[in-house]
Amino acid sequence: MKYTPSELMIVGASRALLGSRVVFVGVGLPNIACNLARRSHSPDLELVYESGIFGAHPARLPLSIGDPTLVSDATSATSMADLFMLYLQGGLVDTALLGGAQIDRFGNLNTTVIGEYGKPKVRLPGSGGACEIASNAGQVLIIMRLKRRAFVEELDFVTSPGHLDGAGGRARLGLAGGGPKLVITDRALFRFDDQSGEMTLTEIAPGESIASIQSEVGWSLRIASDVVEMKPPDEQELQRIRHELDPEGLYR
Amino acid sequence: MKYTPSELMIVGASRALLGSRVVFVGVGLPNIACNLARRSHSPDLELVYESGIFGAHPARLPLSIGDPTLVSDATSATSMADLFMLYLQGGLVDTALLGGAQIDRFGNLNTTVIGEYGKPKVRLPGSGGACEIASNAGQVLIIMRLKRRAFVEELDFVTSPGHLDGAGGRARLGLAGGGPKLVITDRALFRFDDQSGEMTLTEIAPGESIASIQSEVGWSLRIASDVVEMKPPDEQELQRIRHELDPEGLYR
Amino acid sequence: MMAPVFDLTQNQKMNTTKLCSMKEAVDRYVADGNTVAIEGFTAFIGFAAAHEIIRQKKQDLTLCRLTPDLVYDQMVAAGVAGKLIFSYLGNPGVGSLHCVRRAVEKSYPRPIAVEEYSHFGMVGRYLAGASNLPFFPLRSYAGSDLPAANDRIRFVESPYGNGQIAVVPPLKPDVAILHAQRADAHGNTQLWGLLGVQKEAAFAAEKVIIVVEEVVDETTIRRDPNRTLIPGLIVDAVVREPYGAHPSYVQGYYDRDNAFYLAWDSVSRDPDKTAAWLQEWVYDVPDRASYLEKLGLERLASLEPGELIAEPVNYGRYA
Amino acid sequence: MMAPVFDLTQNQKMNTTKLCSMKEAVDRYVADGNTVAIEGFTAFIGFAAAHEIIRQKKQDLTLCRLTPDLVYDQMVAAGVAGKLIFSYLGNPGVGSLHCVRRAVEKSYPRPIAVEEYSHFGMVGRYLAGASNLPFFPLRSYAGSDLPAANDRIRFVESPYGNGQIAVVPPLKPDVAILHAQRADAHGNTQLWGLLGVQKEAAFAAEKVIIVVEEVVDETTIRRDPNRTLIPGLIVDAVVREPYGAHPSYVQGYYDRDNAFYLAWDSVSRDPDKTAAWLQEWVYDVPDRASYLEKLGLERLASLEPGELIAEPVNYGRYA
Repeated sequence: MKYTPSELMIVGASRALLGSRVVFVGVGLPNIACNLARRSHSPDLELVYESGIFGAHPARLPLSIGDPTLVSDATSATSMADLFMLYLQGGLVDTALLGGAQIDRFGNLNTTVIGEYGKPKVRLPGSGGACEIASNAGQVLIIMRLKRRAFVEELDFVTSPGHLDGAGGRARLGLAGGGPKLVITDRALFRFDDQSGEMTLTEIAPGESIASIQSEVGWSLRIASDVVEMKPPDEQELQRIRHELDPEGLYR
Repeated sequence: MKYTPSELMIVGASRALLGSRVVFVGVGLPNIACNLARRSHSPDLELVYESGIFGAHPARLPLSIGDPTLVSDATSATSMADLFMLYLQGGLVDTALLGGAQIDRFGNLNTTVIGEYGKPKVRLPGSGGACEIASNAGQVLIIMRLKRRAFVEELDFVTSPGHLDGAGGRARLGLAGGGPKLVITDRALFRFDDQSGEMTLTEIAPGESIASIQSEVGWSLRIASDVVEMKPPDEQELQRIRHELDPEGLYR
Repeated sequence: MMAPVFDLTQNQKMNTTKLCSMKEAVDRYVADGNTVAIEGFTAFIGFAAAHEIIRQKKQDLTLCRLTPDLVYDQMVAAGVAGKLIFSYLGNPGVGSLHCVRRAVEKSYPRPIAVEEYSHFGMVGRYLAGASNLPFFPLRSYAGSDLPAANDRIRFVESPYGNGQIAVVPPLKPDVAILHAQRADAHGNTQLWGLLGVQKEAAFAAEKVIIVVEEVVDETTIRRDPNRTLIPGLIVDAVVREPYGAHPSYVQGYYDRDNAFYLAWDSVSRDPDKTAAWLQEWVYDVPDRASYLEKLGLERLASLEPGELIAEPVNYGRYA
Repeated sequence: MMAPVFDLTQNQKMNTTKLCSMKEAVDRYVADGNTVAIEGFTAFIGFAAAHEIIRQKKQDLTLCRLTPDLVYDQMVAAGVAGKLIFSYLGNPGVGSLHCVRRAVEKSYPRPIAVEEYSHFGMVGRYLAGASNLPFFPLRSYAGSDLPAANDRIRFVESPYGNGQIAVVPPLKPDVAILHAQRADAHGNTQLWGLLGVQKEAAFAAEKVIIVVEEVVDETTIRRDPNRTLIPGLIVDAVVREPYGAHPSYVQGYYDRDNAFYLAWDSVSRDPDKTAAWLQEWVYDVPDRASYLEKLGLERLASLEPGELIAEPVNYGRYA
């Protein structure tokens, strides 16, 4: 069955959620990925939204992280203070999904600005909850399209800490969470090496080569000894995305 | 009409609440005083209880500060965190009523221990909310029976700050509230002198003399130039106490 | 549950209380140069108040919000703001806030200063402001460039030998404007759904304007005291303004008008279209009732949710 | 609203979940030497759990509570506690806690250590524990002797040049035992009335035992998500124990048994009478159902409040 690059990312993220209990969800692709995981391998996965929701059971595809369908039928709806203090900072979120406009080899993310901070070429949205999510979640899964202008040697601005300057960087600053674990893109999948904290190419999409991936990355890429092919979406996953989760095709 | 020493104190405290908008209430005499004030000169007085109640409308005399009658029909019931942070520390409580086992000339209060802290002769209840109430309320009205063992030269333990070592002491430590304003007893009433921060005898109960009051106070008392007689409870006040607020006579 | 849309008589009957029109509330409590917080996270966003502020041509406001959203995009486009204090500058689920970007990137229609935190940092600022703390501590910012971009984000050493922690300073807006489902005439306010920072912003602000779908009796409020998040004690004005949060939403009353959020993207990309929109939907309508009339009953009806009544609870009578 | 008193079949039907008996919950989750928080400010006090802990003869517990109240007076008299962490040591509205005083003043039946704060300090300790903060700041203690008596109360200089502020360290009990009106079998818990520090203590603790008047379906919980203060996510055991908070109270279910609080004063003044009371009402009854049977239906009926149902709210269906 044919699939789009977005569907490959959604399915990759959904599968990476196997074993997670509580996931901090963003809008868009991450939202579809989390709901797909709930409907396939992880029915007990609890969805947390920074808008103050724990245990969402949305009756429709939420169009924002504050959609009213996330409130109705949720297990709990709290103030944002409680959400950030008790749930996130309290260490109850084991997995978070994040994205960004720029990422570096250690999984640090920029969602603030392209160009100089005081004289921006492009003003991006900023942190939102990303900085504290990246600091406190048990692990972070990053979802981004692979593009040379996004995978850069040096970020214009570090919004959210990944592995900082490499393995051990987070421990030195006392960050509570484990940091980035995976980068899921439309053309390849990367894991972070435990020794160096560096992004490592481990899977490539059908039709890609190590060279085609390297050409979209702004630094000399660390490559696993056993790069394998990304497993494409199966039919059931595609059916669920197309017929249940995003019937209007907003995110494909 | 005859009245008891407790009734004199209740009425004294009630009258002192004239002009207050939000009062932090303790159990017992303070509670009756506040409810008396609401039923006489201050119908809009808002009663705050450290148990998390703002705007109590008790249908019966509450037997504790956590009585369920304080919840039902209240304007708001919050967590204790919100009560202490937003209401008290936030500066919304203009008047608080406190008592103690010992008081000194500057209105510092001991509710912790008689004797040494590590080897107590009498172990008292401790602070409860008193330390932060004394620190943050706009003004503090102290209600205590006049007894030599309570009005002491030096406290065994400072639980709650009054004017500390005299006027200016609170400002030096950055305390937000104004500190003690009045001490209402069953035999006399004291105000705190603005210049020295010292307790000053200003009113005595019918039948008392300056000497009879001094004999119950453990230091050489500051005395106002115009000591007057405490105005006794009027008939309406006594009726309200006896028939509405404390029909069983628990606090008389 | 739904109150009639265009009936404002309830306000007029109770004008010895804090009840007033939006025009009066903004005129009395929002001054040029003020720091203003119109809060509400996706829900409860006070568009009616924002439009009235634009109509009254307030100047040099410092606008605080976690998510400036379309409400501040419109205010920035109208030139009422001199500064933004925020944590996420986007059209949620859609893309950029083009008017804010024009102001930041190109100083159009006027330059705008920015003071930027993360969401948790903004929450902490309101909490510190609301509770008279000199700072609020949070586990964030270590390893981020945000403290370098904003020197009000600092660090303190724990006196228990367990490391450093980031802190943010109190935020105490001059005025907070907060939408909710219901309040009584004294301003005792109940809301449900996404609580956001409504309570914290209210307690942090010097003046509070409450905007509600329904004004109810005090007895209604007092039948569920745990639901009263904002006491009348801190409220200056109560404005009954049904649909006052459109195109955002009010839980149980109306849905988010997602079509509006999508449409704003193309309107706001073009300064001329933006100006025309402001003319047509803000300057040329005297108040929210007229805005709703222009919007049409059909559009409003399309936003009506089904009914889902909360499970009852018994507080008990203790007499 | 009131569930039948002696019917425990509901527990037995749902034992594939977190539901268990009090005996099982205490046996599994309370170990000798643990730091235990049985919270509830005047309301929701977990006497049933305390009595089971006494029956199981746990040792050397560190007991945390703002107000040790009769519940810890009884536990101290029974000799299960080695330390108290608290802020107000009284029989509310009556007088002293005589058993605690005997332990503190005369080391009877065994010496007891005390670690003492104010209410706000205890609240701050739970808040720091619940939110993984190294400390919690509060405006208190300046000018008091409490910091001299307890060196865990410290001061931090604000990095904004606005003075010093007191701080308290996190409190993270090994076990919190919290009573509420209702929960589902997963432990999603709703309470109303005096919220106290129930939520904060639950989030601060490693293990959480929830004790409820009624076990309800998950759908009941999800019809009012704002009322869910404790999520099942942090709950280890759910015990259905009607009247489990007697002689304290549960809002809407039963009143405080003030006669008991008054009577305890004379019982607790005398060590022999105290021992006899513990024998009769704790050791000699196997569980709470037997305690209630012994107490009698008439006594329980006298505590029943009138009905006061909260004003309904509509969350709306958004499908």
